[in-house]
Amino acid sequence: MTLGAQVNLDEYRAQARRWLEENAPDEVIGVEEAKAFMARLHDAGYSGIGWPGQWGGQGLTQAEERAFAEVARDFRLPTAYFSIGLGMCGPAILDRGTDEQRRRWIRPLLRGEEIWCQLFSEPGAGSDVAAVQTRAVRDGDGWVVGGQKVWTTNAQYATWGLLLARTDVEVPKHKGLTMFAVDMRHPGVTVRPLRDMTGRAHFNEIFFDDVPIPDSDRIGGVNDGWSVAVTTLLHERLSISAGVGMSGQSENPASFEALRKAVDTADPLVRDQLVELYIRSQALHLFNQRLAQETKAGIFPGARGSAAKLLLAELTLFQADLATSLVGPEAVTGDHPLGFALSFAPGMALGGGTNEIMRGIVGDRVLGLPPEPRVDKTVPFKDLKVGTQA
Amino acid sequence: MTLGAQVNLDEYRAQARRWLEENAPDEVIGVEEAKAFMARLHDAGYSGIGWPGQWGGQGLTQAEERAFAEVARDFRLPTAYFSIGLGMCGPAILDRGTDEQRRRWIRPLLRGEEIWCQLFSEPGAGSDVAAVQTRAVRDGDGWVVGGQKVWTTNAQYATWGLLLARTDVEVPKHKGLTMFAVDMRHPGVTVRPLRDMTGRAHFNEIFFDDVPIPDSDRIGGVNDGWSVAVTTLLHERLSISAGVGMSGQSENPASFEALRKAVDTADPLVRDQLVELYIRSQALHLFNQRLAQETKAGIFPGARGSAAKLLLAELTLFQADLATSLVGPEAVTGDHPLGFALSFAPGMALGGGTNEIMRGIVGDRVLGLPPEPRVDKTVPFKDLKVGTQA
Amino acid sequence: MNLLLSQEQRDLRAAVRSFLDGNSRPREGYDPAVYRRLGGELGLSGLIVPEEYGGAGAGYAELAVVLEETGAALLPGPFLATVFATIALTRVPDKELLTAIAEGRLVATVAQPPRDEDVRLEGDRIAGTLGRVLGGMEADVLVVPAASGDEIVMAAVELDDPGVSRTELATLDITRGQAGVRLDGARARVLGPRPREGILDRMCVALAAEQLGVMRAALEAIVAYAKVRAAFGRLIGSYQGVKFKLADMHCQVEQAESIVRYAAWAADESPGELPKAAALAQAYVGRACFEVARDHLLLHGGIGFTWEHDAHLYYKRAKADEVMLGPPRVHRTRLADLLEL
Amino acid sequence: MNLLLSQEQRDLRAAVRSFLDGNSRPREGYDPAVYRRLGGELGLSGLIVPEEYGGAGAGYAELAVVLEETGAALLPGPFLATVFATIALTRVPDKELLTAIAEGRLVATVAQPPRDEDVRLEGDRIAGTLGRVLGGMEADVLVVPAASGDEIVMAAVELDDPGVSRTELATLDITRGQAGVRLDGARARVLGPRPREGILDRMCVALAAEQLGVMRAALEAIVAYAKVRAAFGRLIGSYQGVKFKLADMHCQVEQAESIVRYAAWAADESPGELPKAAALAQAYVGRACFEVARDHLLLHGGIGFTWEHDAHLYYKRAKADEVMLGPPRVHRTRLADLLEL
Repeated sequence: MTLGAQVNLDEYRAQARRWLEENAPDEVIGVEEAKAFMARLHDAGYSGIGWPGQWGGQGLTQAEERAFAEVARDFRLPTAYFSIGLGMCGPAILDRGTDEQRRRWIRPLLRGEEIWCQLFSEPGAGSDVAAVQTRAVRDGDGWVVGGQKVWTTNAQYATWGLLLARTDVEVPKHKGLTMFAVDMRHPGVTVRPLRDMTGRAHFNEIFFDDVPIPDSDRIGGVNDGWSVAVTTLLHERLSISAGVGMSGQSENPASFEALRKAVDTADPLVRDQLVELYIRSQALHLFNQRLAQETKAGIFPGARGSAAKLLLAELTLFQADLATSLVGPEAVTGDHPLGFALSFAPGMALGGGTNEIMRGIVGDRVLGLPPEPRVDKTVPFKDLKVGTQA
Repeated sequence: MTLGAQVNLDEYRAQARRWLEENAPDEVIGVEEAKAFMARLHDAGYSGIGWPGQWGGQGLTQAEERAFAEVARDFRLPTAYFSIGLGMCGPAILDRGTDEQRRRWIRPLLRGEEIWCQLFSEPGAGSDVAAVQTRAVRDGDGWVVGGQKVWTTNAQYATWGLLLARTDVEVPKHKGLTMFAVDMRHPGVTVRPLRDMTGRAHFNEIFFDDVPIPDSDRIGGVNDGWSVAVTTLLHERLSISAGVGMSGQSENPASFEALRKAVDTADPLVRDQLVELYIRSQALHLFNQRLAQETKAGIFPGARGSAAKLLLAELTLFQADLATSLVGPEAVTGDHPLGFALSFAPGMALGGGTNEIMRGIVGDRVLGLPPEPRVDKTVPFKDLKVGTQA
Repeated sequence: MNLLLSQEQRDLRAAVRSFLDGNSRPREGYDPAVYRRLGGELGLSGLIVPEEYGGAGAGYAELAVVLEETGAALLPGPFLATVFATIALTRVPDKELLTAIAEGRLVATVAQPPRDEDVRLEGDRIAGTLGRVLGGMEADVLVVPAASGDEIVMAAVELDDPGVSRTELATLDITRGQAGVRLDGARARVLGPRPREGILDRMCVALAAEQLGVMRAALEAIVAYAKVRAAFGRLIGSYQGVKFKLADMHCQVEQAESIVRYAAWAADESPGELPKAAALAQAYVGRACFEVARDHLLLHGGIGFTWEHDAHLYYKRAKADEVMLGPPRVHRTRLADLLEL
Repeated sequence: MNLLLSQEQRDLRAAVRSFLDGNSRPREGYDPAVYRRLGGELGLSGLIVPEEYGGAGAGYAELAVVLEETGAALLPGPFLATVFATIALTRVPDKELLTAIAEGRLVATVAQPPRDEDVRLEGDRIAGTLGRVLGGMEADVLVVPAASGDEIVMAAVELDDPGVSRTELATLDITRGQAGVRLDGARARVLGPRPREGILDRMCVALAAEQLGVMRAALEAIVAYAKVRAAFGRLIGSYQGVKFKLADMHCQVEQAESIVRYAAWAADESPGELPKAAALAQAYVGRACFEVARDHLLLHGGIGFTWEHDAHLYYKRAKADEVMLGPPRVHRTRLADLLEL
């Protein structure tokens, strides 16, 4: 990067900060207000900063995109509603959609007019995403979909869903999948909140009952859906690992900083357990910092990001467990925030790839170890063991 | 058990104690003295107590065998030289040998006249014992052996070796093995001490260079060696798990009792680490006690003994690591006993089945989990990946 | 030392297990009808009540067998609370209360105030605040140590006394309620001076037995699932990543069972060993139970994170149990003291 | 904060790595010829010696790069001892000694007596006993704090002085010797008052860099073996039981590298952060290094238990390093103090 570019970037940052100071909401806002904010953000040139201008992006570079993201951390932007679209579906459409699809979907996505959700996971296809059983069957010029998806974020707000469906059961599982955009407002689509172990509904289940999809809403080739899914999941992993370093540890009641205020450090055993938590937190924090610096320097972390995700999942559970043990009986009664932290903690190890999946990725792709013998790559899907066996 | 039997057993115990008080050596003795002692032990009726009388045993029951073993714990019997013969080779010959073989080998074994060693492991076949590459080739009426064995205890004293050799490479690995007794004094047999990571030689390597074996020394059928090996290993596992409860923790400088005297417990962190060691030691000790009580009550522990072996291996390493960390720089200089303990500790996790093998046994046989897909059960041995690939 | 179950104890286990299978509905809360049958048909309410008070006079070995099963079934309601109160009452025997418990007529609980002087007794009136009382909403009677003049006595308070106010607490473990209890001049009956020792140790043993049941059942659940759930075309139990973890969990259960049997034996037969055995039981089993429950939840994958699946009930029970008698370090420190470290 | 290596640092790493490959023979002990080339061709002896004393004046970031490689290659002999002495000497600069080190003419070491008063200086004569001195048999000069009247000074002692007696110690880590050193009125030179702080922190950083190299090389060795060793007809690296453990070890190496880069950066650029970073480095990296070395040995199976295989050299070096600057709890306690817990 030249000195001139650096100066420009500093100026860009300063402008962004001024705009955000004037426009960013002071508090958490609802979905309609959030959509209106996204439109203003887009008008101001801060939505889709690095996305191609011809489809509605701002046509700038990753440098500006990152600069804005850094500044934006100091504000409460209502981006959660749009995160799936911005982080996964949009990039997948840019990569693999037709020009017509890009024209149709990217600008409304960037302006917050249309919210997207991602429809991959099923009750029988979690870690093993390619085992999806939701069927899309040819029907005249189009398709008809039936089946069930699960763990879907933002489905209650979504206009569109990026749907991975099985279109051929006679071929091995990776080879019979196709990707679609599905209209979430169709009456055959039922969105039901899924209560998780915290007692709250952070996700949804989706049921498809003969939902028609025109062939023009197919993304990528027929039976080429797996490669589109891989592209999409790559974007997901990137956005998770980019988020790892800044994930709101400061708001976690089980974090080192929160916990040191909550417990009596006069007890040397408590003190040493806090030291252990500090060590583990710092070890991961510095690893994330290093990955971020590498990314900034143009070194793509690749599968090493899975190591960071695995470590984050382990730390999240470790600290919630430790904190409740240190605080004792109080922590498990009266809606204590640590009780919630303990209930929520396993989510980090289960969402975005289990710890086992992460260890496999690190072993295979980072260390280059020989693969597990696979029985599922050659068998026709209809003959494969899938999901839970009766 | 009837009351009468109990009374007799108490009397048996008392007699055994009297005999041992008069005859057991006061100190560690050499191999020739040990052989002489075994002859006296046999004459007195205490060698091969539960073994059939017709082949040289005493023809009593497991009850007397156990009663004697309990009493014998208070004495220093020189049984280490004979442990492989008594614990593995002898039982295998009783189970699978011909009457002629039993007649030939059992009595000299029980009288200490002939020492046995076991020749299964090879550099390329440790965990995967069935992958042995040592060949036995038909030669007239007999066989000729070539190859290498490793990790052999007592080979330097042995007259006989129980040898697992490959007799057919055209069939899958388990199906081309045959068991033999090999004369360890033959000039084609070279016994070389194997220095382990402690710097001492607790084991040997054995090289076979065209060593002839008469067919009458074959134990079990041709190509039926694997089933003989399984029988033998079952006896090994039993003798390891029976020994687990009484393994000389009192002599281990890293044990809780030894360590509490060696470190300053005024430091609360040291104190808590000792508590951790106490907890783990007691947990395993009580598990071993429970297994022993079950065995005594006629409940065969089976594969659950592998859990005890795994836990012992982990505890052995844990405590050596903990002890050296607690004691600090002193522990790693000047031939400190904890330095030796740390060097010896991995042996428990590597001998008699690695931790991975033990976890597999517990998973498969105790929990009944589905097996790993096997690629090695159908391929002819000559086409199989074995040992270390160039 | 005896670490094995007798035939009678195995029969007891089978009876309790078979009854709870179908009658324990963890999400539906305390069901007095189920408790009546537990006390009546199975005679569990009076299990450790001495025979002179109408109980079965059984030992901790039998109690451990029962609590292992109630733990495994996540039996909801104040069963453990009444067991705790019974333990206290066997140390300051009270005919009225013990008889009522033995007959299954009385739900009781026990609580320890933060400091001994926090609950005070003047004449027959008691005052003080107890932040968390196990089964406090369901119990009829509370047994509590109270400062009376210079000494500490054990007192019994009827919880429907107008001088008592109770507040239901939210609990992480939804199968078992707790209450905040305020005593404001309620009528109390002195049972006797507080025993020097023995109550907490026996509560530790009882709790460890329940924890053993929780971890055993959690392991069984995930082992069963690993035999039917497929991923990448194979049953997940065939992957070493899953299998080896399950094997380690089995090792923890084996050790926990050995410790529980030992601690129960010590409570029955070797009181001198009891304090150390009890502290060991809480220090090992409490932690192991949570670890097994945690890993059993994680190995279930996404479905284990749902409210509808029972995995989180075990996970939360395990954590609530782990800290019930104080944070783990309390038991470790006690163990260090007893070992004279 | 900078956690990345510059191009120059990567070049340095490549040069050191390529030199050590073949020139580091861990079992053959100290080879002065190899050290001469390390000091000469590669200029490593004077790496952190300030330029005014003829050194390269490089920082801890560069030193860490070098020590990672000497650790990975298990370079035998007194390299780390001389680095430690150089660290001390940069805090009480001495032209004669620093110049000699920079020119590769001098092997030095440093030791801390159990208590400050255990080594006493009277005039130019020094007395006291040092139980364990790293590289004590090979070193020409010992730098040691000594009590002189009321103050503690840093003193330098030539180890061939007739007032010095040295005894070679058996060491668990056979690649690196230690000696017991008795000072019995040997001639000593005062370098200056003992600096208040800064020496031990920098030694912690240096040692952590070596530990990073040890664990990295251990992981590389077992990963390579897992790709060629077969059991049950498959390469062992394809089993999740092995693969998952290797993945966890990789995570430890990634975190250790991050901490070492941070601690080295703090030593160079942010002295205020150094004490905490140094204690963190020893607390995390020391433990992680041993765990990785231990698991790398175990995963080798039987061959890893043999004297001929190098696995035990890594295992023993890792343990010796873990306790070199005091048992692990010392660093944890220091961290707690610095965090004001």
